[in-house]
Amino acid sequence: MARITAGVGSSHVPLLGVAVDQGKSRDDYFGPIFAGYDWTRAWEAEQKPDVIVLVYNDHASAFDANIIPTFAIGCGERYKPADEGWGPRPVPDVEGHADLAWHIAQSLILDDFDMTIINEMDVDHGLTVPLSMMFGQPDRWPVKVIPLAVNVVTYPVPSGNRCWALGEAIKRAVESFPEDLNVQIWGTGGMSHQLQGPRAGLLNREWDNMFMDLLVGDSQEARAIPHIEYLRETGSEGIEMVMWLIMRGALGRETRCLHRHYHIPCSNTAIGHLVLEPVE
Amino acid sequence: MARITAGVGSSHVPLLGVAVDQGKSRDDYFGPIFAGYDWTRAWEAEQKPDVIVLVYNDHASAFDANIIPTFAIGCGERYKPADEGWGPRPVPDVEGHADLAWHIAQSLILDDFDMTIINEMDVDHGLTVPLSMMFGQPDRWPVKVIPLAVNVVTYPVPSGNRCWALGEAIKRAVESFPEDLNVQIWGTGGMSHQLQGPRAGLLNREWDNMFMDLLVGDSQEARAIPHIEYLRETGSEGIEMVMWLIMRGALGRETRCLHRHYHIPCSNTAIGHLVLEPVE
Amino acid sequence: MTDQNDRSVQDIHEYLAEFEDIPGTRVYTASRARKGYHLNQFAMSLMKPENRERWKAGERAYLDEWPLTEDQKLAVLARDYNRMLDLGGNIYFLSKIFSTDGIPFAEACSTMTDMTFPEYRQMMLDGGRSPVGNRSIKGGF
Amino acid sequence: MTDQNDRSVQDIHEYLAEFEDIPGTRVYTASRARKGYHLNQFAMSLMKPENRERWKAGERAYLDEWPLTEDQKLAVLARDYNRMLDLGGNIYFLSKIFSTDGIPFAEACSTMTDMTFPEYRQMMLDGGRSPVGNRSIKGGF
Ligand SMILES: [Fe+3]
Ligand SMILES: [Fe+3]
Repeated sequence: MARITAGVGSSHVPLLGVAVDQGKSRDDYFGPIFAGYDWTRAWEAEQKPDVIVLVYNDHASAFDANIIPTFAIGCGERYKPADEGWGPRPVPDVEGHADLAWHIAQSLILDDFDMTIINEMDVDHGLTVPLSMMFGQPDRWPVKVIPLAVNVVTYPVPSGNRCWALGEAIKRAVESFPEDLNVQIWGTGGMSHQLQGPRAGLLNREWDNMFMDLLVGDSQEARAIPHIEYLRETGSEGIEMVMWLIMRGALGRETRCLHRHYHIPCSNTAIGHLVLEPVE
Repeated sequence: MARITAGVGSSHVPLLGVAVDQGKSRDDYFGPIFAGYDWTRAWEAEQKPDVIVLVYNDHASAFDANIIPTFAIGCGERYKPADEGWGPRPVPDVEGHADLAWHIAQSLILDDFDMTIINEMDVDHGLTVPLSMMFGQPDRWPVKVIPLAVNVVTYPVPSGNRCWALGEAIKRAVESFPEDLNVQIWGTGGMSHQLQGPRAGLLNREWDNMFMDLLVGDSQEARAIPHIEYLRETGSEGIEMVMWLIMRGALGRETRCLHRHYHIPCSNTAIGHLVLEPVE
Repeated sequence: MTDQNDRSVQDIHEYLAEFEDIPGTRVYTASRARKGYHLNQFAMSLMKPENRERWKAGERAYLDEWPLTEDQKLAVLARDYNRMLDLGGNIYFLSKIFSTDGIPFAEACSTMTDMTFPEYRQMMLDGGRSPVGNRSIKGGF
Repeated sequence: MTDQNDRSVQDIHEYLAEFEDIPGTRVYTASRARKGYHLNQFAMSLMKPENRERWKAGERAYLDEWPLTEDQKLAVLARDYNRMLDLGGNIYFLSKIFSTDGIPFAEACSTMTDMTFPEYRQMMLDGGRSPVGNRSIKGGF
């Protein structure tokens, strides 16, 4: 039986990808950010997960303005890094796990989630930057990835409660997959940031940390946070944090915190990082 | 306030489009089929609906095998008839109602339906044939259309219960639109047919009529019919009838039957047609 | 609001297993969709007039541009629709092939049965194939 | 299973109205997405290297191939990002424009504020813009 053994939360700022790709990840600016991922890199090397359900959002890369899926799940064999305007990142292609992906997709639809299935797409920094943070610069990613793209750009994005419930359904789906697989779920994006308008640059250390607090233990409070609160407190792009709720929902009733890191700033953004395991 | 004033169920067999386009709709073969729509054509001319939420499925026309949205709602200004392999049908372009479509899309997402929004797409016989049946051959369709495309091709398709619930949510959404609009909802596809394999040609008059019976009055039984029952009883493509449940769900607690028609065969398919109004 | 009726989530394995019990029918499940992905994408390409021209000018050459298995290519060339279904084709995609051939849907359907087209057409005029005995392999009903 | 917590469906009008109360922020709602559709699609086109070349060779000519309003075109040519937001742009789409210009995200953001890029950068190093007083126009908190 496949099992979700851990959940990882992480920001996915494009500049972190640039830092890795240009070998700057230990300089004065980026050093303190990457230091907070050292624990996780060592832990991942030990854990050797087989598959990651990687919850992220597409930033106008695979999907243009024409089509806006609320929840899209990648069921393909492999995905190339997207060209976001300055050429694709020099990272390996991402290998999918089509068997598990289709299994999850089918189970979710039976479970009344109105998924969009995607076979071919390019994946942008939202997906590849967390891989770089957690695995460095290997020739080949040491894990297979199931991309789960969430619309957090055009409003309304899915509610926090819906995201949490999707996580719960993903847990059920994974646990009904017969093969023995060590599966992790990652929720990416956030934390506080606003990339637009006169209020650009807003950060909120206090709220971000309150949010991370809520994901540890057995509280269900975070699923009820309304969109307007993310927007007011954490900037227009802070809404990406709803994707962490999918990760949290997939960990079950209670979680334990294995590692936690917070740093301000990275470019326009507050960096948050959390490693959780389910408490059975 | 906008209101859903009626629901229409209808098969959407491509050959019916051919019959209209080639002027054969009153010959011996097609005459009895079209005669059953005469009442509805007169009634529609009187009703003058402003907008139709037209629930249908794309038959590998707008969506290829790459992307499979469970529920996609058209929020664009207009849609062209698709070229399904023999050139596009000679029918007018379909005008959208972007204001109401976006309002419904937004409301549904708030209401925990994981919609895919589409701006530009071609629409195939699933959408244009019912328009021809109900409105004949005008220079311009006398109504605006919101296409709602449901995946009924790749399994699992949405459950009957989920479809009915989507209808209920569409009703709430329409009723919260401030403009005075006469809105109809159409559920298309079916009835019994199987277009593949050695069992091709299966029809089931009894089951089809039982299904139409269930949509009249206040029964909620039809929402619990499992997919396997549609497949066994009505052929592999009979599953399209789940789209009628979206229409039924949008009519509220109880319905009254205004018109009903059933004919066997049209090509491979049983033709069913139902006009319902909500009983307040 | 989305759960007004009781609903117990069905296991996907049971759900899919039931589909194999329907006589003479291939339900288009994920495993078929995966197997037939390029076959269906090839068929879909025939929606464009310029592709139809190239296809008609040389079927084998056109097919060779697609990553199909040799079995799939032979089934397409032979217009063996049952075989195409077995190899992951879906009838709505495959319909672009027989539409390009100028063959009506009912005639294409008849080729998948044990009937000639006139026999099939007559069966439909007579009320279609009965569900009796055609619902379940195991149950025989 | 999808409704383990109480949930009362919020009216979409109230939901959207609240977004207008956030200072210095345009939430990318449907009405903005509709207004900015072609603007965003134009920006998206710059993901292809061949389009970037043509764009750099003649911005106005490239823009004229798109059904943008004159206002939208002028805002793009002036790199006036606040104006582009007002005209329906979304920052993730618009980022393809400043990426093509070789300008970092933070610098592009600074142009939408009342700060120079060095001032903006310093604000970020100092902990970013405080939410205090920046949460609500009406509430002033
Ligand atoms: Fe992001
Ligand atoms: Fe159909």
